[in-house]
Amino acid sequence: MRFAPTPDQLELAGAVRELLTDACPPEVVRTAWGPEGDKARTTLWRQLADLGLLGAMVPEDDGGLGLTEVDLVPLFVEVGRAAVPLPVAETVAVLAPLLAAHGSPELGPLVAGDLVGTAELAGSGILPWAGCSDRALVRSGAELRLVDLTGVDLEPVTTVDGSRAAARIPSVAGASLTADPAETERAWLRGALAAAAQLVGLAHRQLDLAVAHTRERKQFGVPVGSQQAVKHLLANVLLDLRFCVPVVQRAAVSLAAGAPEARAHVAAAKAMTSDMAGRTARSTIQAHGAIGYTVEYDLHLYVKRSWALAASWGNVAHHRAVVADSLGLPPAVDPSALPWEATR
Amino acid sequence: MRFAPTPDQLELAGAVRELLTDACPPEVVRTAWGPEGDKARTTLWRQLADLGLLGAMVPEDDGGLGLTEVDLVPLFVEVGRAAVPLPVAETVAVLAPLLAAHGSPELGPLVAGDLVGTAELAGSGILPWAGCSDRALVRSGAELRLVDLTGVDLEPVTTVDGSRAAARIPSVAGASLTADPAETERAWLRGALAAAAQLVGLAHRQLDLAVAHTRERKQFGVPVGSQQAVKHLLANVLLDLRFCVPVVQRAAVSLAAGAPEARAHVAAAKAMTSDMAGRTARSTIQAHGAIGYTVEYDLHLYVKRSWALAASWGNVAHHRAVVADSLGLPPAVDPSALPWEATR
Amino acid sequence: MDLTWSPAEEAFRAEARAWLEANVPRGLPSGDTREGFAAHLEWERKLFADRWAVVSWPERYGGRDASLWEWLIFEEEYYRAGAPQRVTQNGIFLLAPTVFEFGTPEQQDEILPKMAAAEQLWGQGWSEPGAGSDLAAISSRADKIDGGWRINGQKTWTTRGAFCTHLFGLFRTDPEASRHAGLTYLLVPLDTPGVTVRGFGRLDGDEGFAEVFFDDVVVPDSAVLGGVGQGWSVAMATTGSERGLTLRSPGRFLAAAERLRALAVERAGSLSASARDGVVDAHLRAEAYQLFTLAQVTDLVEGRKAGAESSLNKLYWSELDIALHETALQLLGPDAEVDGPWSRGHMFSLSGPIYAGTNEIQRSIVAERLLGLPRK
Amino acid sequence: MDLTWSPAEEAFRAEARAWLEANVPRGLPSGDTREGFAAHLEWERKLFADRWAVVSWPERYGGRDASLWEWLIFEEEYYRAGAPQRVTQNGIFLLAPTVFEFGTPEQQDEILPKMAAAEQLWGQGWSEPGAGSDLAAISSRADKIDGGWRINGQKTWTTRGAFCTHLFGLFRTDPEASRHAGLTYLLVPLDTPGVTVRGFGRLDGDEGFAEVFFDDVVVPDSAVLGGVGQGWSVAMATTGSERGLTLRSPGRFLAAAERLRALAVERAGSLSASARDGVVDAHLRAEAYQLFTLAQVTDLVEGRKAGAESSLNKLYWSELDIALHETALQLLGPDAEVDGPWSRGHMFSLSGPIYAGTNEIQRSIVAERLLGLPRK
Repeated sequence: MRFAPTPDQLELAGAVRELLTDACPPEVVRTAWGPEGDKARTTLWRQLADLGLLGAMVPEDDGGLGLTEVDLVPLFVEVGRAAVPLPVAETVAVLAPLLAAHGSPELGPLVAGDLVGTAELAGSGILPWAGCSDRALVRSGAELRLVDLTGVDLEPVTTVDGSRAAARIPSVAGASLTADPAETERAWLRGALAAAAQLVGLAHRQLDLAVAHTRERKQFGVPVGSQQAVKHLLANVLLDLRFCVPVVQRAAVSLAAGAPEARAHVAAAKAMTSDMAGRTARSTIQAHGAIGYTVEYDLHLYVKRSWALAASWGNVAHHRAVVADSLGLPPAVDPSALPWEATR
Repeated sequence: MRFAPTPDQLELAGAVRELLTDACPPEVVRTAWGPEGDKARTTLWRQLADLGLLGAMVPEDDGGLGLTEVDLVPLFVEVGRAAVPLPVAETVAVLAPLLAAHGSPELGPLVAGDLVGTAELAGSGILPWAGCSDRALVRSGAELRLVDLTGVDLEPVTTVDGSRAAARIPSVAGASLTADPAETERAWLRGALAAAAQLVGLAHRQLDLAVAHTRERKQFGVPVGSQQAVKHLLANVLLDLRFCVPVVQRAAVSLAAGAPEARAHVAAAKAMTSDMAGRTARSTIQAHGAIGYTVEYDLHLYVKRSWALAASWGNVAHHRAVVADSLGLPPAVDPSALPWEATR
Repeated sequence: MDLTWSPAEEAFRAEARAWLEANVPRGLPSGDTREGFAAHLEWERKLFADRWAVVSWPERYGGRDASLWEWLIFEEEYYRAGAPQRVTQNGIFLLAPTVFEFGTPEQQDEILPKMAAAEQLWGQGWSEPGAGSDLAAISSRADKIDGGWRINGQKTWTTRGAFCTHLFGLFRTDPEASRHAGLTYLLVPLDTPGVTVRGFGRLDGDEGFAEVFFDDVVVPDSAVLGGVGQGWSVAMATTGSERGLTLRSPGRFLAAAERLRALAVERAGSLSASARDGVVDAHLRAEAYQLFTLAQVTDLVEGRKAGAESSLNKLYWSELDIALHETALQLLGPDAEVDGPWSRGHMFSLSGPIYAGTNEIQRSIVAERLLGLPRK
Repeated sequence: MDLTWSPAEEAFRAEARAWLEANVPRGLPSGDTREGFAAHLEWERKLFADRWAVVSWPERYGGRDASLWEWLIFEEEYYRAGAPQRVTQNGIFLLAPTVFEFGTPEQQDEILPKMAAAEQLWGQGWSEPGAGSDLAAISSRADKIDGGWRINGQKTWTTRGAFCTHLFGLFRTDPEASRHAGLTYLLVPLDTPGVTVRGFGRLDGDEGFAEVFFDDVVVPDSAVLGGVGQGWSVAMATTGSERGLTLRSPGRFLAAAERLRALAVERAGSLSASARDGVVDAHLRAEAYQLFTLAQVTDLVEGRKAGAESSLNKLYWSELDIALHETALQLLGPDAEVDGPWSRGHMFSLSGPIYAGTNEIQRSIVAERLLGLPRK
C-alpha cells in the first residue's frame, strides 16, 4: 500500500506544468476562441509532442513513453489546470493507444505532433475539437472507426466553451479500428478518466483565481476574502475538490490493472468530479462577484471548459447509475400511489 | 384575489396561541414524555375542547364551529408551534368531520373533550398517540374503521419523540365508517395538510429558540449570532420556512373548494414542509451548538415532533412523486448502460 | 383567503393573452448584442404602441392604470407567451418608481413618456471599480458649478450600457461627507460631451455590460433627482416602493418551470431520477414564489409594507433560477455544452446571486432586519 | 500508486476478522446508559485480553506494535463485524497520543496500561459553560499549592463523564495570562474529594454527557502533563500527531454505507429515486473518505505531516454521516420515527458538526490555513 504518486510521476507532471505555464497561459486559451487560434494551437501541439506527451500511453517500442493510466492522472490534472484548447485527452488517452494496439500507420504522425486526433464515443452527434483536428475516432454501435477529417466539409456547432471548435460528426464512414466491446469500453473509460482528471485541474485553477481575487479585492474596508461567508464558500470548494482526487487516482489504478471494478471506479470518479465541477464553477464565480461574470476576466475560460467536460464522456446521472448497478441496488419505485392504491 | 388570512382567522389563531402559551409551555410537552404525562394531557385536551377547537370542522348544527380547511391552517400552525402532545390534528382534521358526516354518536363526546381520538392511514402499523387515545381511526384497504381502544391491550412502540405514546395498531376490527375512496382520500389529505401546517409552526418555534440563543450566547467576545456563518444559516431557515407558508395555504384553499388539484397541492405542501423540517432541525441544532444537542434544553421537543410529522402522512418521496404525476412527467429511466449498450 | 380572479381581471388576462399570441416575436436574437438590441427596441415600441409597455402606469404616460394584480397577470401572460426579457427593464423597473416618488412634475413629464416609448433607454450607474457590494464607497464625484454639476469618475457593470441613451446614478457631491452621506442621484444623457462608454462581455459573451467614464461632464441642476445629498435614501427607497414594480415577476419562473417540464417530456428517454426530481422541485419552487408574491401583493394592496422582505424574494428566485437551469443541463446530457437557450439561461442565472446586492449581503439583511440578529 | 495489501497485512486482516467474528457481542445496549456501559466495559476487557484493544500501541502497554496500515485494517474489520463504538475512545484516541508525546516515562507507565485495560476510563474536560468553540475562554482555575494544585471551576459536555474514572482537561494556572497563555493540561482522578459529576441527556435521551464541578480539588504536581502553562500547545499538538491515532476511522463509514445499501435492498418496494441516489452518494463518499485517508496515511508514513488537513477530514465525515442517516430515514418512511439504530444513528450524526470544533470553525481553519485567506 502506497497511495501517492511516485517521484517519477510527480516529476513528469511538474515538467508538463512548467511547459504549460509558459506555453498555455490564459491568453493562449483565449486566442483559441477566435479565428486567430489556429497558429497558437499548432505551436502548442508541437510542444506537447516534443515533451513526448502525445505518445504517453504508446508502448516504448512504438516510440511512446509506455505509461499507464495511473501515470496519466497527474498529467491530465495539469492539462485541465491550463485548459489546453486541444484534444490532448482524446489523442493521448483514447486514440493513440488504440492505434498502437492495431499497428496503425497513423500512429507515428500523431505521436510526432504532425496530426491532431479527436474522439467522441457518447453518441451525442457533436465532435469536440473537430475544427482543429485531422483525425476523429467515432463510434457506430460498439464499433470504433477512424475518420480522416482532411478536406471534409464540417458543420460547426457553437458551444459555450468557444475554444472547443466543435462540429456535427460528419457522415463519413471512416475505417474500422475495432468492434471488440471490451476494447471500446476501455477506450470509453479512459476518456472518462481523462475528463475527470482534467476537471480536478480546472477546479484547482478556478479556486486559485478566487483565492487570489478575494485576498486582494476590498469592500467595506476589508478584503472580501476575510468575510466568513466567502471563506466558507471557498473552503467548501477545496473540501469537495480534495476528496475527488483519490477517487480519480483509484479509478486509474483499477483501469491500469484491468480490474473488473474499473467500470464502477471510473464511474465514481467521473460522477464525483462532474458534480464537483458544477459547484466549483458556481462558487468561484460567486466569490469573484461581478468580475467573475465577464469574459474579460480569465475565470470563464476554466469554468466553461469544466462545464463542457462535466457533460462529456457521460454526465453525473449516467455515472451515478453505473455505480448504483455495481452496488446491486434494485430499481427505484415511484411511490406516487396513495397508501391504499399501492400497486406493488 | 386576496391571499392572506382574514381578520377572523387571525383572531382565532391568536386565541389558540394565547391559550397554548399558557396551557402548553415546553414543560407540558416535556411531561408528556414521562409517566406523569397523563394528567397534564387530559387538562390540556379539555381546554382545547372548551375553546371549541375540537369541533372546528364539525358543522355548526352538530355543535361545531363549521370551519374549513382554510381556517384550520393558522390553528395548526399554533398547535405545531406549541408541539401539543395530543392528537389534535387526528381528531380535529380527520376524525371529527368523518364522524359528523356519518352521524356517529361518538361525535358529541369527542368534540366535548370526553374522548380523545387518533388516526393512522398510512399503513405503517404504528398508531401515534395510542397511549393517550380512546378511539382510533384505522384503514383496511380503502375502508376506514373506528376502533374503540378502551380496555385494549396495547403494545407500546418507543419513538424518537417520546410524547407520541405510540403503539402497534391493535388487531381489533372496529366498526366500518366509510369505504368510499374519495372520502378516504379527503381524510388522508386533511391529515397531511394538518401535518404540513404543524411543521410550519414547529419550524417557527425552532427558529425563535435559535435566534434567542445566538443573540445571547457569546464566544470569542461577541454574540454567536453576530457571526456571518450563523446569520446566514438562520437566514436560510427563515427563507425556507416563509416560502412554505403560502404553499400550505393554497393546499387548504384547494381542499376546501374540492378542487381536482387538491391532491397535488396538498402533496406540494407536505413535500416542501417535510423537506424544510429536516433542514430546519439540522440548522437550528447547529446554531445552538452543544446545548442544542441535549434533552435538558427545550429545542429537542420541537425538533423531534417535526421529524415525526415529516415521516407521517406520507414522506417527501411520496408527495414529490404525487406532484410528478400531476405534471405528467414520464417515469425516470436508469441511464446505467454505456452509450452503445443502450436498451431503449 | 381567496385565490380567484375577478371577471374584470380574467378579461384583462384574455385581452393580454390574445394580443401577445398575435404579436410576440419569435426567435429574437439576444438583446445584449447590437443587432439584437435593435430588434428588441422594435418589440418595445410595438408594446408601447398598443399600451402594453407599462401597464401599471397612468394612462397619460402610456399605461393602463392597471392594478398590481393586473400587472402580475400581464407578466404571467407575457412570459407564458415566450416573450423576451425587457431591454427597457432598468428604466421601467428601477428608475421609474423613483421618478414617480421623488421626481418633480417636470421630470416626470419629461422622462416617463419617453422611457415608456423606448425613446430614452436608461442604464444604471451605481457600481464603480471600487464600489460593488459596498455601494457607499462610491467615489465618482459631481462638483457644484454655476447652474449645474461637473462630473468626473467612472461607473461600471452598467447593463446594456453600450446601447443606452441615458444613465441614472449616484455621485459624490460632498467630498467631505463620508460613506452614505453626501451622495446625489443624478440623471445623465450619455451624449453629453465628456462621456465615454465602453461595452464589454458578459459570461455568455454578449456585450451586456459597459464601463462609463466621465471627464468634466456638465449637467444642469435639473439633473438632480430627489434633492442634493439625498442620493442614498432616494436610491434605497425604490426597493420598497408600494407600486411594487420592483417585484421580480413570478411569471418568468413559472414559464421557465413549464419549459423545463416540456423538456423532460421531450427527453423522456434520458430522464434520470435526479433530473425528474429537479423538474418537480423547479415547479414547486416556482409556484411557491408565485404564491409568496400573491401574499405580498395582498399586503401591499392593503397597506402593509414589504421592506426587508424583498431580500427573501431575491434569495429565492435567484437560487431557483440556477437550480432550474442546472436540471435542464442534466436533461440535455452531452448537448448541455451547445450554445442555446438553456445554456444561455444557465449562464444568466449565475448572475442572479451577484447583482442587485449579492446573496451574501441579502442573507445578512434577512438575519439582521427580519430575525434581529446583532450586526456585530 | 499501490492499493494492494502485503501478505502480512492480509494475514493480519484475516486474524482480526476471525477473532471479531467469534467475539463481537450482538445486541449490546447503548454505551451511554449505566447498564449499557457495564456491558461495553466487558467487551473492552475482552478486546484487551486478546490484545485487540490498542493494536497500534507498543506490546508492553498491551498493543501489537501494529503499523498505521494495520490499524486501518483493524478498524475496517472492527466496524464491518458490527462491533460497537468504543466507550474508551476519548482516552485511547485523544489522551493517549498526548501521553505518548508529552508524558514522563512514569506517566506513560502509570496511565497507558490501565487505559488499555479499561481499568481507567478517561473523560475529556475541555469545554466549560462559557468556553465552547472559544476554548481559550477557559476560566476553571488551578492554583499552585505546595506539592500540587488546587482546582476550582466547572467543566461540561464531558462525554460519558458520569461513567468515567478520570478526567483530562485544561485549567487556568496563570490568572494574569490571557486567552491561550497560562493554561495547563491536568490529569484528575474523579474520585478526588471535591469533584462532583452530574450526568445529563444527549439528544437521543441517553446520559451521554456530564458536568464536572471542582470545589477545592487538590491534585499532585505529577498531574501536570507536558509542563505548566503549556496546556494549549500540548492540547493542540495532539491533533497533528504522527501516530495518526486521531484519524477518524473510515471503517465506521464504510460499514454504515454498506448497512444502508442492505437496507435499500431490503426495502426495495419503497426505494424512491432520491433515496437510491442517496445510497449511491453515501457509498461514493464513504469510499472517498477511505481513499483520502489512505493517501494521508501514506503521507504520515513517509514523514509528510497532515496539520490543518484534519479539518477537511472532520468536515467530510461529519457531513457524510448526516446525509447517510437522512437517506436511511427516507428509506424507512413512516418507520423513521421509531427508536432504533438508524434513528439513533441519525441523532448521533447531528453532533458531528458540533463537537471537536464546530464545522464553522473548521471551515475558517481551512480557508485561512490551507487557502491563505486573510484572518480579518
